[in-house]
Amino acid sequence: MAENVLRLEDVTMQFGGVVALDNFSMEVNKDEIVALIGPNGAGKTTAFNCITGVYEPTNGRVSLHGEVIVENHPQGKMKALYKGENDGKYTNVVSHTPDRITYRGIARTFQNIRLFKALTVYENVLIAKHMRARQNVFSATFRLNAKEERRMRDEAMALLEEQNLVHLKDSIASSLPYGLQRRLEIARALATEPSIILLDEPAAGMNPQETMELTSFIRQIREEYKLTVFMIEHHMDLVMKISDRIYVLDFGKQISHGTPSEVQNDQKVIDAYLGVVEDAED
Amino acid sequence: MRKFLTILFACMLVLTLFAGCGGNSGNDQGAADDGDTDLPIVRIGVFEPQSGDNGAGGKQEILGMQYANVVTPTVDIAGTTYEVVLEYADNQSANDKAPSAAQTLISKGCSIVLGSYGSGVSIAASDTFKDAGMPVVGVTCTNPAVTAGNSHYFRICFLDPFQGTVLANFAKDQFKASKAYCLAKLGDDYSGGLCNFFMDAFGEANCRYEMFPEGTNDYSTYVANAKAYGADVFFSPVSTEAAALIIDQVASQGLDMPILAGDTWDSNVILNAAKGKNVEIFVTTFYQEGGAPSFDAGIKNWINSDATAKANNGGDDMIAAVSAMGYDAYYLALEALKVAGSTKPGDVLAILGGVTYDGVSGAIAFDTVNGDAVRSVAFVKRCDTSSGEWVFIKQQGVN
Amino acid sequence: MENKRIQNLTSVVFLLALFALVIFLEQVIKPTDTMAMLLTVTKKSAVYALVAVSMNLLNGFTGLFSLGQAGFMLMGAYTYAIFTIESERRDSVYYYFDQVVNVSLPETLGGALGSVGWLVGVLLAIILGGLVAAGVAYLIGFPVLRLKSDYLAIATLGFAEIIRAIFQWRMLGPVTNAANPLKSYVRLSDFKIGTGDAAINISTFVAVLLAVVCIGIIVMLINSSYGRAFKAIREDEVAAEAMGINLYKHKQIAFCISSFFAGVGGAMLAMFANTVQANNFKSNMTFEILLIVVLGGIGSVSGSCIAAVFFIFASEWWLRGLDSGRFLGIFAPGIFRNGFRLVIFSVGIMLVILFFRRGLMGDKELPYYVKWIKDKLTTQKPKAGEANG
Amino acid sequence: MVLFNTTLPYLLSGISVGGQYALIAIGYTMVYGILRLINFAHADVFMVSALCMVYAVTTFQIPLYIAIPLVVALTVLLGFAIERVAYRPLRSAPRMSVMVSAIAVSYTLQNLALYITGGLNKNYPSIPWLSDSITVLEATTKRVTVVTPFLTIALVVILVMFIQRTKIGTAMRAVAKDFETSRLMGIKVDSVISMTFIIGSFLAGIGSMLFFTNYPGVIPTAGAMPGMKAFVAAVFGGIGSIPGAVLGGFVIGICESLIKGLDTILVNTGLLQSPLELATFSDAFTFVLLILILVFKPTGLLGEKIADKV
Repeated sequence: MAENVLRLEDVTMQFGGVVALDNFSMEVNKDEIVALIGPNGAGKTTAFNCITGVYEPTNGRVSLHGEVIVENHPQGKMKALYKGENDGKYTNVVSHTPDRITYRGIARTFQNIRLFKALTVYENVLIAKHMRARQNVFSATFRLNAKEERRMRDEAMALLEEQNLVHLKDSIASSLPYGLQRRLEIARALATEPSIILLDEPAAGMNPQETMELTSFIRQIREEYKLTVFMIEHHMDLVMKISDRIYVLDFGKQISHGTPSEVQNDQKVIDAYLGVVEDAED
Repeated sequence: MRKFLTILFACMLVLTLFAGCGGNSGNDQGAADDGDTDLPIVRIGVFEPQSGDNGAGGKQEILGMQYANVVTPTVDIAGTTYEVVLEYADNQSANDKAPSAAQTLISKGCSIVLGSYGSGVSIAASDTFKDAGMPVVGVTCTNPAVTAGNSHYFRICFLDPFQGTVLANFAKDQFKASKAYCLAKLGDDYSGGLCNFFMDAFGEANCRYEMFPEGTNDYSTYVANAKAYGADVFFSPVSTEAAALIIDQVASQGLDMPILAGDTWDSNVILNAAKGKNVEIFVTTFYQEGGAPSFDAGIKNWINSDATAKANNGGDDMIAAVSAMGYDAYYLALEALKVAGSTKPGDVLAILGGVTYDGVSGAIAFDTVNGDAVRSVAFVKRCDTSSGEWVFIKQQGVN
Repeated sequence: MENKRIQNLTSVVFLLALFALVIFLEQVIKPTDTMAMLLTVTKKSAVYALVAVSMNLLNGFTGLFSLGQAGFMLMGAYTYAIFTIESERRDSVYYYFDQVVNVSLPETLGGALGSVGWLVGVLLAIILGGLVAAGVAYLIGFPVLRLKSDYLAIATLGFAEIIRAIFQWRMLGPVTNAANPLKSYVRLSDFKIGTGDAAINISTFVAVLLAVVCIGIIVMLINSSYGRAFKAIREDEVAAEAMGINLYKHKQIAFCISSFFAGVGGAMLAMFANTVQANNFKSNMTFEILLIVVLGGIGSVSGSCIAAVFFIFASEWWLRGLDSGRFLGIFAPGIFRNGFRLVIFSVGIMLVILFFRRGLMGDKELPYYVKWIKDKLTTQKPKAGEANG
Repeated sequence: MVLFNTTLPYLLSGISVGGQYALIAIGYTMVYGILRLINFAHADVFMVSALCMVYAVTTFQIPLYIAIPLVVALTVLLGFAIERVAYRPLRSAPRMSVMVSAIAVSYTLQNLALYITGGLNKNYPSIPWLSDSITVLEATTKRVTVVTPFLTIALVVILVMFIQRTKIGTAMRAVAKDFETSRLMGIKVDSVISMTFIIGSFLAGIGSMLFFTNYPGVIPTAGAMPGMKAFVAAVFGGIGSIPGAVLGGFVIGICESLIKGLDTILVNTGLLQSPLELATFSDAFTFVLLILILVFKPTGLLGEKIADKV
């Protein structure tokens, strides 16, 4: 059994009376590429947000390398409103701001690319290095630890080189073509030195050629950076090609799980995607 | 485009710098480029607020100087007849703007400076004048701190401790008052200081002191406080803007006690506000209208003939005490120039302490300690609300 | 890397030239000269430049819309003044109260160490002013920094008003002298080398030097890793957080540092204005500074400095003629009467904002434009070169 | 009973002041609701309106029954013009630029008023009936003090009905909810915004009349403080919500008035030996309230929650 990197247990996210993610459990093992798929509004990004600390789940637990990073149970007003299961199973409250979770080794990208638009490509990557720099405001301002600053710059440069972005180093991020912006966002996430990377629809808006490149790119970062990859994706070609395992969500609930071929042949998945019941739009 | 404009701005910066020094340096020669005659020029600086909290009062003070300048536009200094030019610098009633306003006057080559209306700006600008060796005559800045501990700042008005005591005595003598309600403006050293001195003389235990913040419109709560305290007099030596509102609200709430105030209230703004209302207002002041009939008639004539002057006086020809003070200050400055026999600020400063002048507000002489005016009485006036005029009540001293 | 070194070297040379010019002018110009105005407005510009840059650090670089500047300046000014008032004149300053603070840092240290001690005392008082402002900012930060954009703006504006009211409270009179002015403390004009008539006046130089040093520190901060983190927060808070930047901590740092320098600016303003009175630190002061920041360009340090110089020079010097009847040789007392200067000035600002909406410099710095002019120069007519003087 | 008797005059004066704030606050809340802009110039529109009245009646000798509608019309025109000149060109500019533009407009109006009036206090003409003194509950006051709260509430009811029932009102609500989508739906966003400014300025015109009848001194900065408080009232009540603005206005007015009288109340009821001069904090307390509400209920008392989407 491979080492377990990320584990979700009974994670439920409820906004008022709406259950966006319902009792979702899953795990991602070391060096795996795991995909999370499902129709629009199925709760995929909500799951990401629960993991990365953007949302505090209503109930459930998230652990990283066996250590609990998020845990919650219905409290206050939610107690009466709670519609999910496993109420009472979790009693601790553990929560971290997104930056703490990034610090622990979860990096992410966003569905609708969130670069630091007005800054240069180089600065974008350099900013991600800030978190692990061993300096305080005072020493940083007065350059008391020039070695540290140089190390950050060198590492950022190295990363740009690896991602073939060096020639664009001084370009403004928002001026890059779409595909390169995606790549920069991933490079930036890598700069936080994560153990697992969460990619939110990395292929969205890409043409087949770019998607092809992305496929090899994702494989490549897994190899080169010894990373575990967990991604949300709509492009079935891509998903089926590179995923080791796939989780399928619909209306916040997990409806299927398994290897690409297992999922592909699951009737529930086919129903959900073909919209036999009804279309879920957000 | 932006870049182009940036360069344009940079050019302007450089150009204006040179234009500024080139243009003004011509004035230094004393060439009569801005006078009406070919006479050499002597400049008197007018350091007064023309905007901000004390803008209205400052303008009325300037009126006196302008009128005096109209009456006596020249002065003989050491055998030469000079044309007198008033140079203005608006200190905006703000302490942080005062030093540069003061520097403007110094740079314009003034021989002596008059002002200001309020004490705060005078204190703030004092050191700028001091560094340049410029003699300054305070007109209505009544705070002791203006002249204390320096040798270049003089003044022709009485001081807050004097005025506060006078008012306290008046309250006790006239109304047999045992309790007083004092209302000052927060952050205003004039009203705050005067209230303090009033309370010192009246007995702090028998006073309720409150302050309203700037921009207050509703004074009804303060009136209610005064009533609830059971005060016999309502002491509120605040600026005229606030005064107008206070009078209105006192009248509509039916406050049964006289209102006392200091020299700032000796203004037509108060008369206009109080006219036809059921209020009793008493003020102490430097000058009694009717005390110098020819001055009264002359300045009224001038104000009526000059639209700008009339506007600055609030639209009518009622003479404010500060205008009379401005008038006297101007003549005092001329007297000093004559005695000095020179237009150099340093020469004027050397003799200023000994200069005396018999003005419309009384005889003016400086004491030797701080250069404050020697004044022993103040005039007390009452507002006649039916005719909208001041009525002289008595002269009141400290004893 | 080489480029950077040249740039740094140019800046240093430029600054040294500036200092030399200031010292030179200060010796040449006598207080009664026409050009003495230049020194006065230069001093005030130095103060405003520093305060504007400190506001830009927050509004322009961190994206926190704060309007508390006047309040922090007030605290700096008061702290500085209280700790430098000459002990023998304390009684005349605290006329109505029994003062509780009886320490004059420059005097105490000056007594022990001579003029060096005096200087250290003054510096300590200035830094103390900054620290008090930063300390209060730290406390205010807890509730306020969680607010977004406009709400943050009005909350900080509100705090500045609250601070002003507290300093004017008569119950605190023994410390703050309530609403009455503080004076008789160490002022800019006390900075002289030598005594008597032979003394060399260095007051303008001191003001400029202080401002340059402080702005220099802010620039170093902006160019450091923390500065980049601030910019990240400005660009996208969610993404910044995902990059491991603790929003609250970094906002707090920016807020405190900005307030520190606002406090130092306040102390300098006190040194310039000779008196300190809470009444002068109204929201209008904050708005003036905000206008400077926007005119100069949000996110441009050199823009703020240049705009501050323009703002102060124009409002306090060049346009004065508009108030007193004569401007650029035109004599029209009917129109050019008092108040006209402010009208023209505000209309001018209005026009700049409408037609020049990213400000003078956008978010670029001076070297960018110098380079741009150089490029133009090599390719086009050489005339534009004069603009650089 | 002592408490009630001493407190009553302050409550009454608070309600009156609150009514004035409420009328100005509506202008702020409507503009903010739609443009997300703190219209700093609103308070100065209020002041200019009062100045127009002064000049119309005293300088031009226009009879009151013509002057009143004329001044209201001028006020509306001014509000409309400000939006056209200073805000519309900046619609796509960053928020801070627009806000600074608003500050600059405010600055310009104040300086213009200073230039024209010379900074002197202008006495507001007294409007018969409204200016008369009357006695309520043994307290003497002007009739306008009593009329204001009722008039405010009446105007607000009409306004709310206008927004709920009419087509343009519906358009306003739509624009406030989602600017871009409304545009796509074919709503003429610009004219809706103009309409907002017209209504806001109209209310400012009426408010100015009531306010300055009560406090008849007009100076160039006369609008600044009431404007600031009215804005705080708008935020307090929940920005964008008209009933909220009114509620906020009354709360701020009453609190302010009570703080001013707090010393007297406390001393008279024996809770305090000597006064603490708490009146110093009457303005500051307004901001304390503001900060408290922003921290504990950032959307204000009656405001709607706006979610942040990641």
